[in-house]
Amino acid sequence: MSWILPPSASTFASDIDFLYYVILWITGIAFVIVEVGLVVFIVKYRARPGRKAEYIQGSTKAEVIWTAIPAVTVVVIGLMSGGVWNDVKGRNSVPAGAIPYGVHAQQFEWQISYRGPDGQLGTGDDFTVRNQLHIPVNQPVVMRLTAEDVIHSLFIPAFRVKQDAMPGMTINVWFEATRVGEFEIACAELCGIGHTTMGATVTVHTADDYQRWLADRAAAADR
Amino acid sequence: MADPAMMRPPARREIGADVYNEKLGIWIFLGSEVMFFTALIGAYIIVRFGSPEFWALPNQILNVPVTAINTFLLICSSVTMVKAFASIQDGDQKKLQLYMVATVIIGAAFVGVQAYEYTTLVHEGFLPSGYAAGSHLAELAARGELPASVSVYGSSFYTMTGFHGFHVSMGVVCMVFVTWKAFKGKYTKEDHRGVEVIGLYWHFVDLVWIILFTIVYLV
Amino acid sequence: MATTALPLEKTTHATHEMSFVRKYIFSTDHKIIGIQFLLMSFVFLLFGGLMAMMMRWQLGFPDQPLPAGQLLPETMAPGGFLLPEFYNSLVTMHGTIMVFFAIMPLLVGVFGNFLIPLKIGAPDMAFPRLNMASFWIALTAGILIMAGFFVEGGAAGAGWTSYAPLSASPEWTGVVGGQQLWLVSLAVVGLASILGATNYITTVVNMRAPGMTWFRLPLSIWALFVTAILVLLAIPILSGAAIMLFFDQTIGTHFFDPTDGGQPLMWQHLFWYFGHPEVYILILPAMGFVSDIIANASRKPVFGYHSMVYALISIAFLGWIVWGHHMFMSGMNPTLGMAFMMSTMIIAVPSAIKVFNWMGTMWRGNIMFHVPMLHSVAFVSMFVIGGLSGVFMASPPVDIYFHDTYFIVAHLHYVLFGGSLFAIFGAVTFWYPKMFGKLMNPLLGKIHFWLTFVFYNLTFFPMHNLGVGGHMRRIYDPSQYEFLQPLAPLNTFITVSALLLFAAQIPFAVNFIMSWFNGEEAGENPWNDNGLEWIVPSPAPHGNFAELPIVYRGPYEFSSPLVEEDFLPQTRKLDSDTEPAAASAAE
Amino acid sequence: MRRFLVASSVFLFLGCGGGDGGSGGGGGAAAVDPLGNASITGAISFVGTAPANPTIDMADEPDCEAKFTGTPVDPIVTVSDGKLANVFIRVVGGLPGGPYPTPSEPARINQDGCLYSPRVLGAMVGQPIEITNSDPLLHNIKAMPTENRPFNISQPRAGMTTTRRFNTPEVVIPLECNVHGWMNAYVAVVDHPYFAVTGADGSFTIGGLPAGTYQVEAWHETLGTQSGEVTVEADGSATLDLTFGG
Repeated sequence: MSWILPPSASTFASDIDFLYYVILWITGIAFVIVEVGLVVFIVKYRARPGRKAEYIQGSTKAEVIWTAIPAVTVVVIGLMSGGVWNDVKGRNSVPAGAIPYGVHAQQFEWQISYRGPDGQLGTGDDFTVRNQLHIPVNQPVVMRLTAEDVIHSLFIPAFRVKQDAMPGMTINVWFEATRVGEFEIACAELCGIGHTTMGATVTVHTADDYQRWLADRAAAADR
Repeated sequence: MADPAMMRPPARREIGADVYNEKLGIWIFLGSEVMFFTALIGAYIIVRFGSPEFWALPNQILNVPVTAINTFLLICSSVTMVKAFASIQDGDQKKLQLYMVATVIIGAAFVGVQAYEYTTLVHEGFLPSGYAAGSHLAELAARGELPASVSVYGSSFYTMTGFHGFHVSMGVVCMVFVTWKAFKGKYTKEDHRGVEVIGLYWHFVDLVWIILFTIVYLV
Repeated sequence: MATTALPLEKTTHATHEMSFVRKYIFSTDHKIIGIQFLLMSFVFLLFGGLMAMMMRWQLGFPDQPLPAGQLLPETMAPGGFLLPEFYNSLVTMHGTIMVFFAIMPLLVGVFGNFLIPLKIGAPDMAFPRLNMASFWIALTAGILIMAGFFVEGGAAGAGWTSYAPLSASPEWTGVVGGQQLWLVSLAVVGLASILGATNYITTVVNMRAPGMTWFRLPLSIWALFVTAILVLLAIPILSGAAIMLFFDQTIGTHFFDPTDGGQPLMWQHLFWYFGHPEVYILILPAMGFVSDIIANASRKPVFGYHSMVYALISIAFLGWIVWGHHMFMSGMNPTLGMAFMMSTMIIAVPSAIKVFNWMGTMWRGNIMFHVPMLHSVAFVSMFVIGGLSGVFMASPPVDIYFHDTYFIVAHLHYVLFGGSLFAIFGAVTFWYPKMFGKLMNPLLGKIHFWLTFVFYNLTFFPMHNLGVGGHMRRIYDPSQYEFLQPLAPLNTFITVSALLLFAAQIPFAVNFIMSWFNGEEAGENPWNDNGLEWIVPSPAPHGNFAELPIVYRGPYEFSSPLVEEDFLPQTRKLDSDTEPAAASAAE
Repeated sequence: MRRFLVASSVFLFLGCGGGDGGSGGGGGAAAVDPLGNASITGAISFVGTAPANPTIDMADEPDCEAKFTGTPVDPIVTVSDGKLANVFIRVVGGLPGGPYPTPSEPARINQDGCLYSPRVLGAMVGQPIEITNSDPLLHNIKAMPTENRPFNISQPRAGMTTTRRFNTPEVVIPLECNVHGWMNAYVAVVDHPYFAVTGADGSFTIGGLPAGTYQVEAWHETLGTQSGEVTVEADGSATLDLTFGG
């Protein structure tokens, strides 16, 4: 029964988490005010014999106040959200120099393509690994997300990454991992019978380990 | 049936719309129809802008002159419908019958021409799924004289015109009923709600066709 | 009651010598049709609930066979273990059944039919036969959609949202006829809804009794009227989309097929362009009923009646420009996402106004806690949770994490169950006397309320926490993921609560049936309410009003200083009242 | 696809109830009465260099990987000592007219170690095809026929079996698992019992034939088809060797 988000491991995760906690506090306070108010009213104004309710039609002043407060609050939340949104998903948010990977979703696998020795994605020397994404730490990476058959959704909880893979579209998803380790990838959009099994792992390496892994894999692909 | 009050809003009620229930009802229902065709036309616009290479030029596959004549027919039927309504407003039963029959015939003719158009197009190889394999049009496409695929073009064309045709057919069926009642003398100068209601529907269907003809055949 | 006796207009209800079939089966009486919708919806509510129980069992006890699951055929649950394809069908059908065949007919079909003519002082709907057709068409659609379970490949399995291309080809789901039945059924039930909405709007506009001006309409009627407009304009969008998808499946069109020029994202736009107004279709009538009941129980006028009406209307307008917030992760242009975020934030405001106004209504009241009021207070407190949890998803960056997780499942159930269904229980209890002439048993009612309230919260509140843990929705087996394994005990807890919540509905069912036969006689006005429905006998007779009711005031004149009693019926003429113009209008 | 769509059209749903795609037809025929006692035997050879089979990365499925000693290989072209396995051989001409009784004994295919076993399965029209999952994880089985009704079903647990039938002859119907994209199998459905699949040694036997001259066709998933003609005496045996590759 935790309201704490699981540990994060990407650069923008803290911004998203901060926004979440801001909203959690605001809505939490609103929740307490309303529910406590309800309970107080229930107790205080419960029917008692011989008493008559006060004949009140309304109060413009009160209504203006409780229209304005929520309105201002949601607009503030909106403005805060807008900035983070633009940084994470905006059209020009992908950092220059991010390492590209091809992530091709299909029922019910993630086919992840890596650049070959020529340093270009989408050329003949690329190699593809099923359900395994290996990336270097502290280095922006960008997934060129595509789908083979139906809509899938690339969900990496620890990185606070989620993006639908839409057949017929290529969508760029960028992030920068901040911790070395293994993290899970899940499919978040119902994609058929095997939806539940459509998981994968992302392994975050140190820069050296990453180069070593890449060389091993490239060699294996050559064989 | 001949109660003159029937052409007015229900008596001793708060004034809402200053029309009788059936007329208000058909206006409301047509609001729903507008949204239905909005969905179809909206989908057409999205698909067409998304995949313009699937569209042939207006005259390449569709027979625009024949459909233009058909459009003219449908407009004529709106005119006869207006005439029918005007006749019964004057209490002229004979003219009402005459114009209702004319509207039914022209409406049915429209559906007939559309059926003929569909048959011809299918015969040439234009299907809701695109070209029929091995058809005349598929050969033209293979020679590069037509778009390589017209799949979504076919899909939009048949869905939009088909649903309009369905509406016209339903209208004709209802009008046959109204005409039958007209021959039995059920409509009077004082109460001719059925004629007015079917007329409103008919003009709506006509209007939709003019929009569809423009965007499907001419653009 | 000093009303001027006026003859009623001619109605078809003049004769009471109708056969049983004409009177109760193919009835054109709005009250009978309302009750027909009520019984139909309860059956579908049961179906939908059973589907939810099966899903919960799979999530809570994945290693144990479903009790009595052996009774299900091999294609659904061999050995009592649910198959993933059957689970997907359950996910899909639970959502669809609950939205289109339980909540929507309960709110709109039942109470729209039952309340509108009674509350506005009309003898029946404007088009009684259309009304009857609407019910039978809806029932046909319900049978069609359930038939999906009995055809090869099983029922539709692409989610209640049926995103293309998953839903567009049997190749992707293994579902063959079920998806097509689903689409046909939605188009058919859409027709029923459109006919119903046409009827409601015409009736409210044209059939109001003399003196029942727009701003004397009860909020329940305002809500139903606004809802009818939303139904009228939103449902045809779904019908159009469903027909296109049906053609994609059957005659080979390519609207949603990305490999041949189609646009899968278009389905989402069409679906949610319908779908967000639909969300308000599912809550606005509930807000209306609750407004009526809270005012009645607090013995006070509704606080800020006019702003309540304007809030309804503004929700109805804003509801059309927020659909994109369902699609933040869909690949839609992120700039568009910003626009949808702002409109979504704004639409929270009228909902907030309504909540505060309900509280204002209770403030300084003299609150009776009859069973309808218990449900209404629960509605307000649960709707608040559902509304506040919506703010998380409305913020696109936070939605990155919460999209398609159990957080959204919790959110939507707080609105649809905590909101709509509590209001429905309240409304059924409140208007039961007028439907059947008997009161529902208050003790059973309270038992049902408290059990439901407790287990409802134990079921759905922890789903927020599942969502915070990242638990995806619509997954068959969360144990596949390591990060979800710590949540397994919570899943089991939710399942147990859900089973108890299901069992807690038994007192309601017993109460509903027993009271029908043995309930206490209700009398005309058991709740001392002001509405027009309470001046006629219970159950309300054919044709409703023996004489034309004339309305002198709004519906919420409780504890008025003008009279001794704490209520003042809309038709009671005080010396200071003048006859409305329409009452004396020429024949 | 068209057949699929037409057959599944909503208006027909009443006519096609039942889970497993139709009746067994002649289900009572326990033992097939042979028309004769002649047989065709032979071996399928492969000449030249066999293309290398790809290895499978099963790192994600430890339960399957554990069933292999070395690196799992996708057995697309399996050649040992010049003999080719997984070739489907059937008589295509010269048979007396049917119909032939349908065996009630099922043809079996197993999912074991995230591979299909056998990779190529022959079955008669209407014969039950029993699909088993021996892995403790979810497989889905997607059949993609063109003449028969497709299906896409799942088996989430070890030991599950599902029985299906195909009612129209079709050589061949691909099966695949989408959870494990490498998993492919082929079911060949014919309307007579005169067919065989080569074993690891490339050999096959088609028995129970009456005397006659028969056209025989051999099919392999990547190498195409080869055909031959052979004459057998009553109660005799004839040899037919075919060669792929080169």
